[in-house]
Amino acid sequence: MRGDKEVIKKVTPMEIATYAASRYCTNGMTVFVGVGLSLLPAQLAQKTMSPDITIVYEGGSIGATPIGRVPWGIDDTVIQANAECETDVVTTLGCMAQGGRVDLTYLGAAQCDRYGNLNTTVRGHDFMRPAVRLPGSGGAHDLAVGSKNFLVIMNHRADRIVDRVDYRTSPGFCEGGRSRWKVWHMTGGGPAAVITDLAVLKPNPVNFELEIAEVHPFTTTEEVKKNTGYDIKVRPDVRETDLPGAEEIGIIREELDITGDFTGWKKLFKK
Amino acid sequence: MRGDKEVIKKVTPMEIATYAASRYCTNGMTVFVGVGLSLLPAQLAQKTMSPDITIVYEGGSIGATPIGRVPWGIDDTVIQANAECETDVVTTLGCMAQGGRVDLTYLGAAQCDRYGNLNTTVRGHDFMRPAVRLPGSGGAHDLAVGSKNFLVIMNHRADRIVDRVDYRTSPGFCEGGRSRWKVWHMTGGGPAAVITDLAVLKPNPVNFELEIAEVHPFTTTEEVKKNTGYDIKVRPDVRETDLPGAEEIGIIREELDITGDFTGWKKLFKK
Amino acid sequence: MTTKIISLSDAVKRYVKDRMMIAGGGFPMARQITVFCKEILRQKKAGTIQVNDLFWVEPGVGFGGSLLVAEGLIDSIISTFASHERSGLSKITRDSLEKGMPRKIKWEDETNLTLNMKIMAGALNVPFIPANSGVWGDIRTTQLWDGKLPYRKNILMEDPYGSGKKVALLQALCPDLTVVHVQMADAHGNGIILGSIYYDYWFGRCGRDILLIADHIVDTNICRRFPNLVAIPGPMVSGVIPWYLGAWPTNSPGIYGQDLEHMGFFIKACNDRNNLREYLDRYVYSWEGYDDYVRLIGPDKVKILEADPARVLADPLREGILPDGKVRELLAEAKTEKTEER
Amino acid sequence: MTTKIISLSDAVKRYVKDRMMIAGGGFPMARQITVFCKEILRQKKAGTIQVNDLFWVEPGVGFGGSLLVAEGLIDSIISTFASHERSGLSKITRDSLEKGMPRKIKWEDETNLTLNMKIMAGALNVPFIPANSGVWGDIRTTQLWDGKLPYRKNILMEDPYGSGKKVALLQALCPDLTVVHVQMADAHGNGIILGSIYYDYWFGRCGRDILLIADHIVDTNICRRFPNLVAIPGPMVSGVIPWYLGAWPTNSPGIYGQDLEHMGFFIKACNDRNNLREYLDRYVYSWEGYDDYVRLIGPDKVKILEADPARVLADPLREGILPDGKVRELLAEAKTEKTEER
Repeated sequence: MRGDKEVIKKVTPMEIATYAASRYCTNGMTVFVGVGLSLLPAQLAQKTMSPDITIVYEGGSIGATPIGRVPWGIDDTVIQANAECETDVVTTLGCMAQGGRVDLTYLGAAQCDRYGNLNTTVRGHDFMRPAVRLPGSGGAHDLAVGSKNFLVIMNHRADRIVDRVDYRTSPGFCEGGRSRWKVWHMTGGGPAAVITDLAVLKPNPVNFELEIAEVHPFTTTEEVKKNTGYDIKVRPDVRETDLPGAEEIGIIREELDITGDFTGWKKLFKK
Repeated sequence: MRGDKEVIKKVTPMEIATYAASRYCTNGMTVFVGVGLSLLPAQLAQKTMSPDITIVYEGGSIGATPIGRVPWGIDDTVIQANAECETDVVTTLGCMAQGGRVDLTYLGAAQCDRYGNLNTTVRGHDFMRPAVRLPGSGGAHDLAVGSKNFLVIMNHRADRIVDRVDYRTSPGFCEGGRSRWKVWHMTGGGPAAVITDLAVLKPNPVNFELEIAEVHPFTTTEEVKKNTGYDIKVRPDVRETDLPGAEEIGIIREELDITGDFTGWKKLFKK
Repeated sequence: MTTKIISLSDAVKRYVKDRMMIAGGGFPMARQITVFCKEILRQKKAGTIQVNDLFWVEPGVGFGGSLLVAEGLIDSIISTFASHERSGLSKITRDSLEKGMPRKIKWEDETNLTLNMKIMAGALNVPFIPANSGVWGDIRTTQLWDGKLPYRKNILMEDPYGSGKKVALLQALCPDLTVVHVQMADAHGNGIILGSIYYDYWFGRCGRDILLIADHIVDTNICRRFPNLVAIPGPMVSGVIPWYLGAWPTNSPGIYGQDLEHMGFFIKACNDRNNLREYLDRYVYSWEGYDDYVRLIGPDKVKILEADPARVLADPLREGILPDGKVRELLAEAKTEKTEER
Repeated sequence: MTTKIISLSDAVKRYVKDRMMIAGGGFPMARQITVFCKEILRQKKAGTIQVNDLFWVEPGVGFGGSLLVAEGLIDSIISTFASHERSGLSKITRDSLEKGMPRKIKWEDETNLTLNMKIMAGALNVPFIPANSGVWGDIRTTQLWDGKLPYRKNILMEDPYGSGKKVALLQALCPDLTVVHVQMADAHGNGIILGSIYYDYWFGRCGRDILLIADHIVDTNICRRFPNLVAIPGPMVSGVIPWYLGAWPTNSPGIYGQDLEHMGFFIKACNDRNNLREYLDRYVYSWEGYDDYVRLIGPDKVKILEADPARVLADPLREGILPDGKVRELLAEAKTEKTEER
């Protein structure tokens, strides 16, 4: 199926990203998810290769399998309706994330810098009077600090994958190198990858700068670089991102994103 | 009934102490109780003049009215059987006691010094190899620090009401004067009274040393002084301790201390 | 035991003061103290209370807080999140933060862990608490206060026990008034929460006064049967306000779901000042009393909201719900008692 | 999901190591991890584990801890209380503390709040936590450790935010192994506690490994019906040991009451070394397997203990209890999985 133009035409960039992100989820993991796009990969993994994961929502729901539809927020009653355990934010973000018991977290972001630091708070440099106010941290900062690893899922534009973020909401590799651990004493491992609608970026193991590791089939390294706000390096072993198979596509469209709001798959079929 | 020798003969010192202690409990109060003797006054108050109190056990039981018999410990199922709320020790001793939400606490003690500091840990001065090991603090220290006031109920002997305790388990007025608040920053008010089988001791409002405020009817100021391990002052307005009435005696013997284990009332009727 | 039941209007009259720090429980879409916020606005308009320049504490500024922002009652916010979940930020919050409309509000930025732990420190009555969050980044240093507010940002400290670890000391936060919407509460103030607890374990233990808004008043005997479901112990609570659907349009798991239709309507209304004015007139100011309030939601809508998948959570407790008549009696008693107190 | 069910003997074999720090949940008369302590002694005697010099953490050294003290397995204790409630101190604890019999144990003295908050700090993965308790008195300064143990006593500090308040910084404590007896747990590790929680909210969130001993294994669906009764979330837990009456002779509210008769018998036996030897031989070492263990308690006694006033607390959950046959199947599956892991 790889490279099959017919399949590529029928798969959206965000479906590719969802599939790529889902593959970081392996059996036995405790996984934190937010809403929207960040909700899909863990659910896709659970329904395919990794049924044995525990999904946690920071509000306190543990082991829930949302029923009826995709949740509108992490506090939606479709989540609350069948959680195994309901607890509080200090337990999820304090004892679990800060306590080093979270294996993987999915985070969204408005901006991401070369070291994987995230901005979800404001656009513009005056926090007092921002150009655009964004939602804010919520628990993202805490999960970025404490989760053993996290994945960022976001759109790839030159003003979003940048040299410096307008506001440093959540830590990636901080100032690069081993600063995350040596200077800032964080317990978690930082971003394992930044997965966008164009590419998969991964940290360089020495300076921890994000590099192009995978490029989605419908685009090119040059296009990814053009859409990146800093002089991003291309890994020597850069490769094409794996495409989801028919099973995964089926689950995404028929079970997880029925309306197409998140992955935009319905647009493929518009005449 | 006051001074009536027939009544005095029929009332035990610990019944007098229980009644005296119960009168500090007024409607609307949140009251912490331990077990044994310290359990009786609050229950007596609740069944007589102050039905509107909330009794808390530090293990987490709130609003329980033990059923069937006097509890064997604060973790007895007769307490758990009908509590309004079950929570944890950080809530009871942290949020409630340390948080300044406890009005009154009943504490027992093996030793009490002139400033109302209590020892419930060891007899002898070598903690590593004590002459006698006692149970220890449990939550007593925390309640002595945080409760708005506390009452001590104990036996009156020269080696128990002393100049210096062998081990400083729970703070009364610390080194006297306003040291409790000025030096040690405690939120609670300290011991309102020390109620023994002989007398009621209350703190001097200036130096906060315990003084004889009331003397039980069957004894004398001289006897109390003889049984005290420091040169205790007698208040100019010293008076005789009030005796419980027929109602209170009835409740103690028929409802609270049916076996007589705590107040020893059954001995009165031995031939 | 003296009842802690109090009517919504009496509670707002008695506990809400000018310039106070108020914390609201729930999460953006869940157990918001909506009706309490509406009553603050209503009484301010009616002149029964004088209130301005509130210092607002909330996990994410949701529906209730937004209404206060819209009417300019809030001076400062300490929060972590400013969005109605998938609906995104309302124009209300954006306008006030980006353009100072209707007034500029100060926003102290926190994370869900740091803010909740500050409340935890307040509940435990200790001046600070250490955390690993809030050490790095702009959240640590953003400091908007003018020195008048009793609040300062994180001091860093190395572990004095020699681990070499650096932590942020988070300053304790203890609101003047904390209000939490719960599914059920008894007259002693025991609050039962079903579904996610969010911040409300610690909110329910922190505040000079803590009020509960309860969809249902229950017999204390149901607390005695399920004492471990009582998330907020009675002795922490100053008053219990009975108000079915008090969290609407947000959810109260076990009782009703979120009203996504109304949320969409509201978000849309926010985009235009005239529409917003109309919305406020209708949904905040037009109604009088409980029956009117429910009529505004609409009986058909109520039925839809009650047919929620999480409704099963409350089933074992439903037998303890006091009938409306009994709740009205309790409210009448409370009224008498309060009058006698004066 | 992979089952976390593990047999008592496998759990002790796998998790109990020489010189480790073990925390035991419950309170002196409630939900003691009795059968776990017995199994440690049994396996040590059988030579299947090597274990000595344990560092024992418990709110009050109760029944289980006393057995370990009696057999000289404990080197150090951090605790607040050394008494079996109204029965007072057992001769075991007194002899070891007063006379060094059978060996001298080091006792680090805490209060119920300071010890629980140290565990809280451990759960939150911060190096210390401030408190108002532990500032004054001998508990603050008593410091028995020889420098080898990773534990130090309270450093005092003034509030850096300028309140002038002085607090004790309590050093975090995180046991190598925490064991909590719960009434019910499912195969995912969700632990349901009924009645007082004591330290177990924080014990259930703190420990390199956390094990539950459950009187009953329940279907996960009952957790989904009562998710707010799950006091210990599954992801915190490494293993669940099914053992009905595992807390005997202490209580497990909702399931059985305390066996005061047996406690009296035990306390009396402690007064004489020969009687104590006999007691240990019979109640710790004589039995083989679960049926034998229950036979030792006696079916009539079990009936009496089950007829407890707190039994109502578990009634709404009883339909979720898995039958013995199903639990045996789960244990057999666990055995196979564990074998395959090697």
